[in-house]
Amino acid sequence: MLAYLARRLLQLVPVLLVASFLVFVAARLTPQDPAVVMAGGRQTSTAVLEAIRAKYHLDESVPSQYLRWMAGALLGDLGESYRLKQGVSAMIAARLPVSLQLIAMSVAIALLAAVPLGILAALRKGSWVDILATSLSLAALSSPVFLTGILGILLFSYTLGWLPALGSGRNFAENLRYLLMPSVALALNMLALSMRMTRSGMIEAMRRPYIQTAILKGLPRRTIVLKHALRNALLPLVTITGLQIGFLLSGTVLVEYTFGLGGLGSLLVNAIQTSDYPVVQGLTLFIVSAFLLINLLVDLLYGIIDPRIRQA
Amino acid sequence: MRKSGSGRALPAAFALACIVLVATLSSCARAAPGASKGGSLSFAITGDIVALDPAQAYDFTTNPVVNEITEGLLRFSPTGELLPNLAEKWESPDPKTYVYHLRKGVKFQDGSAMGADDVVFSLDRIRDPKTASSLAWMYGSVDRIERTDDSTVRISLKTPDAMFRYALATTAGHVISKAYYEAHASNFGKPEGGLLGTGPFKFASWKPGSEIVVERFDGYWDRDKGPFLDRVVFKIIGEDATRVTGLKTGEIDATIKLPVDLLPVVRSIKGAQLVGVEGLSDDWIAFNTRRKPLDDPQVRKAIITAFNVGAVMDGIVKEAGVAAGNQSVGPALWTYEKAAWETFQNTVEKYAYDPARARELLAKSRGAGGFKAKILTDGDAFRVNVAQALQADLAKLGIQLEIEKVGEAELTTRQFSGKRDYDIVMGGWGADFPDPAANIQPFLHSSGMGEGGSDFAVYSNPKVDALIDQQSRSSDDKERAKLLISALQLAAADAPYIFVDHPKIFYAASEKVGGYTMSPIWYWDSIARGMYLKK
Amino acid sequence: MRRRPKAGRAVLLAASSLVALLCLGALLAPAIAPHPPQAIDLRSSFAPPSQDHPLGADKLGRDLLSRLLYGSRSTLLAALLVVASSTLLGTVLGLVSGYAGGLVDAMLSRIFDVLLAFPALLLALLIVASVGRGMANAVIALAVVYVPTIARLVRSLTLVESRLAYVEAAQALGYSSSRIVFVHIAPNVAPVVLVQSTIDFAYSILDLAALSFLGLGVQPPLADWGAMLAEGREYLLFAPSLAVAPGLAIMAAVIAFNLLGDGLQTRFDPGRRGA
Amino acid sequence: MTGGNREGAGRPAIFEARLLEKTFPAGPRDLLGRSAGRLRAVDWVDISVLEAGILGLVGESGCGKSTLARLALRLIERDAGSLSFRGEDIGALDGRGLSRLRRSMQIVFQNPFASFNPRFRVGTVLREVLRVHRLAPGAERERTEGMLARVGLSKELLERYPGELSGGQLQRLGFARALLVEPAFVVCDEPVSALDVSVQAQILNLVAELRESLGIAFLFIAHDLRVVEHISDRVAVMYLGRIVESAGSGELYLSPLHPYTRGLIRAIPSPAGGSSFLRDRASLIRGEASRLLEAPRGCRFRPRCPVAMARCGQEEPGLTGVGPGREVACWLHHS
Amino acid sequence: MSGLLSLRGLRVAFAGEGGAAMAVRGVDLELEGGEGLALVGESGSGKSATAKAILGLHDMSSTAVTGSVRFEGRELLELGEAELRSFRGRGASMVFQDPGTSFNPLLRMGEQVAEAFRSVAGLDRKAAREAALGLFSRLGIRDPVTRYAQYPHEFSGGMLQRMMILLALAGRPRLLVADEPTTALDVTVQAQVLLFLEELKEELGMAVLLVTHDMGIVAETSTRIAVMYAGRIVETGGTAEVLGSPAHPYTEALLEAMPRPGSRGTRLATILGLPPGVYEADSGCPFFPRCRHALASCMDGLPPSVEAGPGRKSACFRTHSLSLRGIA
Repeated sequence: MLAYLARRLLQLVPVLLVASFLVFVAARLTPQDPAVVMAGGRQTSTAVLEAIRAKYHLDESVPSQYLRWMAGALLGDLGESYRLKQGVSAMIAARLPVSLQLIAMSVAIALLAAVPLGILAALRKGSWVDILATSLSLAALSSPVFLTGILGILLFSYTLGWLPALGSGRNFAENLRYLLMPSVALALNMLALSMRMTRSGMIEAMRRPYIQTAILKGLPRRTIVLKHALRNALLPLVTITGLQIGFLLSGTVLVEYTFGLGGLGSLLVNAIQTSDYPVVQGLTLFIVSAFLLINLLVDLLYGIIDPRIRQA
Repeated sequence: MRKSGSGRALPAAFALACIVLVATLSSCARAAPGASKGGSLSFAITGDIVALDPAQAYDFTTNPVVNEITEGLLRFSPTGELLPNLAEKWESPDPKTYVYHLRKGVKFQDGSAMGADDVVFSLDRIRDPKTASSLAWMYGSVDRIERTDDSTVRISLKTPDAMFRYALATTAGHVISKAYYEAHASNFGKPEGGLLGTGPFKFASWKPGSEIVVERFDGYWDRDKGPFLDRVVFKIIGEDATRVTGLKTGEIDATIKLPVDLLPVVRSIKGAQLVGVEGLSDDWIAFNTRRKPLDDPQVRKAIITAFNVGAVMDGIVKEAGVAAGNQSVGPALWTYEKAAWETFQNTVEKYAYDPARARELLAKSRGAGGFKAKILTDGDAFRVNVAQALQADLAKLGIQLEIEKVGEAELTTRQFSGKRDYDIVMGGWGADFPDPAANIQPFLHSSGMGEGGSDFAVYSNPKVDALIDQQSRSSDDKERAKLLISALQLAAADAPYIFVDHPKIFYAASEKVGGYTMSPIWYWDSIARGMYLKK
Repeated sequence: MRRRPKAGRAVLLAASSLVALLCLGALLAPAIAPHPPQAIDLRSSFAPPSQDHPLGADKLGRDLLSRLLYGSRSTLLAALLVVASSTLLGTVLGLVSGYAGGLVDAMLSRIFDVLLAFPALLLALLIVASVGRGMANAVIALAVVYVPTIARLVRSLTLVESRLAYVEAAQALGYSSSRIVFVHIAPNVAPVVLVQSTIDFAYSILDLAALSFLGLGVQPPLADWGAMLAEGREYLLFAPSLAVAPGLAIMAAVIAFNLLGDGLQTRFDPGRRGA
Repeated sequence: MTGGNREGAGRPAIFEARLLEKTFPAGPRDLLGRSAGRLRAVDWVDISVLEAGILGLVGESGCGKSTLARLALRLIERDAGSLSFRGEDIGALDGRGLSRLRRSMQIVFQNPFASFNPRFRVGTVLREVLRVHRLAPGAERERTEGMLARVGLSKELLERYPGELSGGQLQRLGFARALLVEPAFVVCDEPVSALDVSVQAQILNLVAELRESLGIAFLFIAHDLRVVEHISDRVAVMYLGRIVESAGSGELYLSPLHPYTRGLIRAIPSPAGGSSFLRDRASLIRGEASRLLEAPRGCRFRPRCPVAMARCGQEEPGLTGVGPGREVACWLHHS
Repeated sequence: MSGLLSLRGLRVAFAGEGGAAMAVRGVDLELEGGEGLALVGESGSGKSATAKAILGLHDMSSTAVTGSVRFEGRELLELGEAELRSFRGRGASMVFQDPGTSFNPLLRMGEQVAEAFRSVAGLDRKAAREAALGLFSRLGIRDPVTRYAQYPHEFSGGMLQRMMILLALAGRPRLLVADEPTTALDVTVQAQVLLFLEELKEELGMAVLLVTHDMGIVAETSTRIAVMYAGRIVETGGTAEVLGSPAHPYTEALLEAMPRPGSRGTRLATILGLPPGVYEADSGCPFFPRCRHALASCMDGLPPSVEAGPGRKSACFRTHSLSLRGIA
């Protein structure tokens, strides 16, 4: 297991290196001149522009800038934001909690709703419960995050005044209320997909011979469903969860923007819109690393659930 | 100053008149009945601040925050006159020398006393290219800043500069504690390092992307004027609808910069107050006068004449601005020689909407028979809408106008890059100082053609350049007005720009907020100093 | 007892009709739209629904219904371009990678690994930010983003097919590799690819809308639904239909294609019917 | 056709494999993802098939029979050893040579349902063979119809899709497709194991008939000794990658030498009730074969062998001739 | 005659694409306590569906099971879920074809075995563990404690099938239904498993209904045989008698198609054509189109099952007029 983990981690290195290079080059392809953007726009003198370029090493060649950046990145220093003049690492650290809590709540909402619903729909295949759950999941799967977000604000905050429209709370408990609407908006897609996955996995699992063995043992239906079928049904769900978290990471971009949350997503949008390369680069590298690690964790989790994989 | 519709830079605007729209209640007097000391107020800003640093405070989100913490040597009156602040008085013995006498007993928020060393350090720091301050240009003509004694600072200029006097009332004139800066050299202005000044509120916390909190400074020197609130929380909310919703639900007590179409919504919120002030900004469209066929003034005039600005005012701008009459200097900026400016405004050729004349003009121009061109803009809804209106009008003339919508940063880069890679560009601009020249020199002087310059039309007319240079060296406002008007008259014949309107800026608050009157120059000054919450 | 298959056919029928309706709307837009989509009429700014403007008008007084109809053209066309190009490229790369194996497979797989290390929308965002905004670039970006997913899928299907006896038989009969890959294997992975690309169609509508929402999509005065939604969002509190109508249109289109994907899946993969 | 001695003494070999070896990576992987172990699927195998002869190859699942079939056709490449067809070294053939070889050697697979591209009509599949090899230009239709008749199928099937046919029909089609290029040697990889007994009989009859009328040689692989015995001239028994015994078909069945062969025969349930293992429990082979990652020390059958000796744990016995046309790899029979 | 199990007119139909797929079309079968009966047929003949119907294992949402299944006089088709649960494992139990999929791949083997003891035999957790470990030992598994914590894929197929058999017998059922229990196994392992089953049968005295397609296995294990064709039983009788002199043409054809010692070099008899499809309605004798003894009159309705000798029945119109070949 340890060797497996080490091997998987080792495999990430070239992927991350190439990805970091792509990100770096992509950021440099943009038509914006960071020095001009930083100067804020006004009869800026060439001297000031030159000073800005020197300060941020923009006058060096791209490869040397890349090496400088990577060297820093390895030590945890992702450079300094052009626009906000802060260390990118510190900015990420400061905004991470919001995004983490948002994603965690979304995952929790999605899975807590999806799994029971999926089981129910599978066990009552063809019933009105199934049809309703399947139809709702289709609608949820097809609703853009940003639409649900603004409709939520319009309905629950502006019209009904039930939920806060924006921002985050001062502590975890308060955040539960503040982040409810954003996380639901964010969770819908994952919920729908997970529900479908659970449902089809459950239907598939219930057809397996070992379920007949379990029936033969005279086990109560509850045990058959929860102990024997569910675990097998969850395997495909686990597989897509890594991918789903990728969707969530993308989704935070839209949700945080809509709900005025100071997380990584809104940071990224702002950075892209203002050509703040160091933030775009650093944050993308961070998200990619996080995404790869999450996928690795998901794979490990898969191994924990499925002994066949663990020992292969 | 570059003005952006979506929230980054300031529309610098100065008004003699402040048009006040009051939805329900607006309290101008301080310490009104029912006022109470203390409380926490949440104020929505549209984006995160750049830094807790006056050297970087040059936009609508950073300034309101920084202005609570640090202050300038001078401040502007609501009508644009210079008033004493940290400097008790000042004089200019000759056009190249300014002497400032500092107020005594002013303390920084850590209790240390403010002195001339702090002032010299603060101003020099902004001037230093290494600081890369967006405001450094304000000190472009400064030669030396020196301490004469512990309470006197003397500034010498290389050449006379008619507009230098205003700089010290802006964030470029804000004073920070030298000792504090040196103790926090590595993280000054960042969330960990913070900022220390003499202002009514002291920095408490900054959760990047979410909120910045400032708390009352009890040792504030001007104790009568404030501060009254315990705490101000600046919440960062990019989405306009979210902000207005917050105002309705009570999560937001006050905010600025509301889009025109949401104004009726704000008015419909029970107990909300809404104030709009006429800024001295311009929404402008610049022709690249080096690009064919736009290099022909006849073509430009044809376009202006074909453009139904009146319809744009009625349908798009609505109450959020006043018609510019195709001039960059609006009445609010006639801070001297008002009569002369008024006469000029009434007589100058404006190329008013006249489709028939437009067709004639075009037929006689190098663009006869129509052509294709591109207009560059960012995603700001107002600009996109205006561009589409222009597009529709020009289509009738046989000119195919393509809209190139780019990101805000790209628009900035291309506006200010030396390459001038556009046919027509649309943007916003606001004067930094209460002086007509602030909206003339940047647009028309050929020195702005290069990198970092703001001559968006790539307009070069030696006569215009000479007139502008001449007024800059003069300290006689009457003469300056004459020179500037002459320059504008010459330029009007070349029609390098369309000036659409002078936009307004709106402040909205819940009814319980009192103690603030929005002035046209609000962004160089503290908002929360006098604010209180009614019981 | 015959409920499931019938339900499957009903799903397919419903989905196809919905898709057909959408395409019809897009094709016939010039004939059925009450106004030209870009006709500005500032007097009708925010006009409520009326005889003249069945769904009302936007800020510039343009007819919402007409813009929706025309918007479906750019929305569907862009999604079609994304899906067509990514599917074509992804399928070819996946087939080659899966059948050739060895170094070719290893190299292509590593490239896919890198691209898949980015959350999809994030990569698209990054690409558009670097090559510039606009519909063409958004389409290219999303196509790039979708290629590795399809290629991976096709690769794994190809691996499965390659081990089937009919492929071995073709090898034993001395058929060329390209014949085996493109004549024999390709048609057998096609149904799964078709299902996937239908679902990708739904996703690309959403992703294009997201890019447009962030202002990176089509250029005015053209509007796809995403751009209309982004524009309408500013007027949400007093003219919600300007945002909600394109939003619902997006949803309807996405539902239609998702449903079509489900229906096709059931049809091509009877073993998993009902699942 | 008589059941007499058709072991074909004097007939030349059409196909020979010598010291054939194939391993696959298996077992735990190291940091770089390389597998430490190698599964020895085919381990120094010698076989030869005589002209117009049928060599039966029998063995339990995982013993390497199918790998051997694919090695013979060069559908996968061997690690070591030599292959020859009518004396020509086919191990070294290039693409062109291989293409020529594939008109002489063909294969029929185990699963008839996977043997045909489900997207193509039967006629298309068959005509494609002719077209690719430029056989019978212009007369493709006649040729395919003729071939269908030969394998006992109606020409109406040409317009059908494989999915519409039964397993037996498909397996006949498999033969038809293989025979279109007029091969001299056909490898049958468990062609009847997926079929019901009534259909199995049809295929066995077909193979016998094809050998008889066309003189085609077969390598007939199966796990069912009764089937192999019925169809083959000679039988080779494979155990964990190695041939452990080979002999004339009847001879092997009557007097098996290797303990594995003996156990295999004893384990066959007999409908005639003759040699019931239930009455002779002692002769049963115990345990199950487990895949070999490393070359074993001693005989690979030793763990299950009822008569293992000390020597069996030390050295692995090689295949040794013990009589005319008989070879066995067991220390019991080494003199 | 106090039969253990009695099937009467059993029909099983699945919801299929073309409507109801009739897998079992009226099966009558008797089984005595302690008896070994083999149910033989080719794929698709309905033998497995019949076996599953006895244990009530069909998915009732997509399957219709009608007729009568009486076990010790109780009608099983009328049992409720709870009653069925207590019947399974104690009254009758079942072993499936593929031991590799009969166990839950994600649960430890020991736990799965112990679970059966807890549920069927009513043991507590500790006793169930002991019982499971005992079962491991009985199977000759070395180091049972370690193996207890292993997963199904770490066991060989033969071992799994033997475990499955023991597990099925945990509640001492009177009937064990074994559905092709050795088809997925190698022939040497098959012999071991069949032997194991035989020993248990002797030890416990239960009846075994063995479903298989292999006449050899039938001969080795069962005293009685029932031959199925197209959803019906066409012939029943003592194994030796039926194999020695079949009464139904289908049985005869089946036997003649088998390669056997001495058949080398001869043509095997074949059965031409295909059995009727599951959607096809009955018209005449279902074996009629493939039967080499068929007469035109065989098309007149379904042949009834008639006495064909002592303890023998055959569903052929010509039962008494034919003399068929068997294998000695």
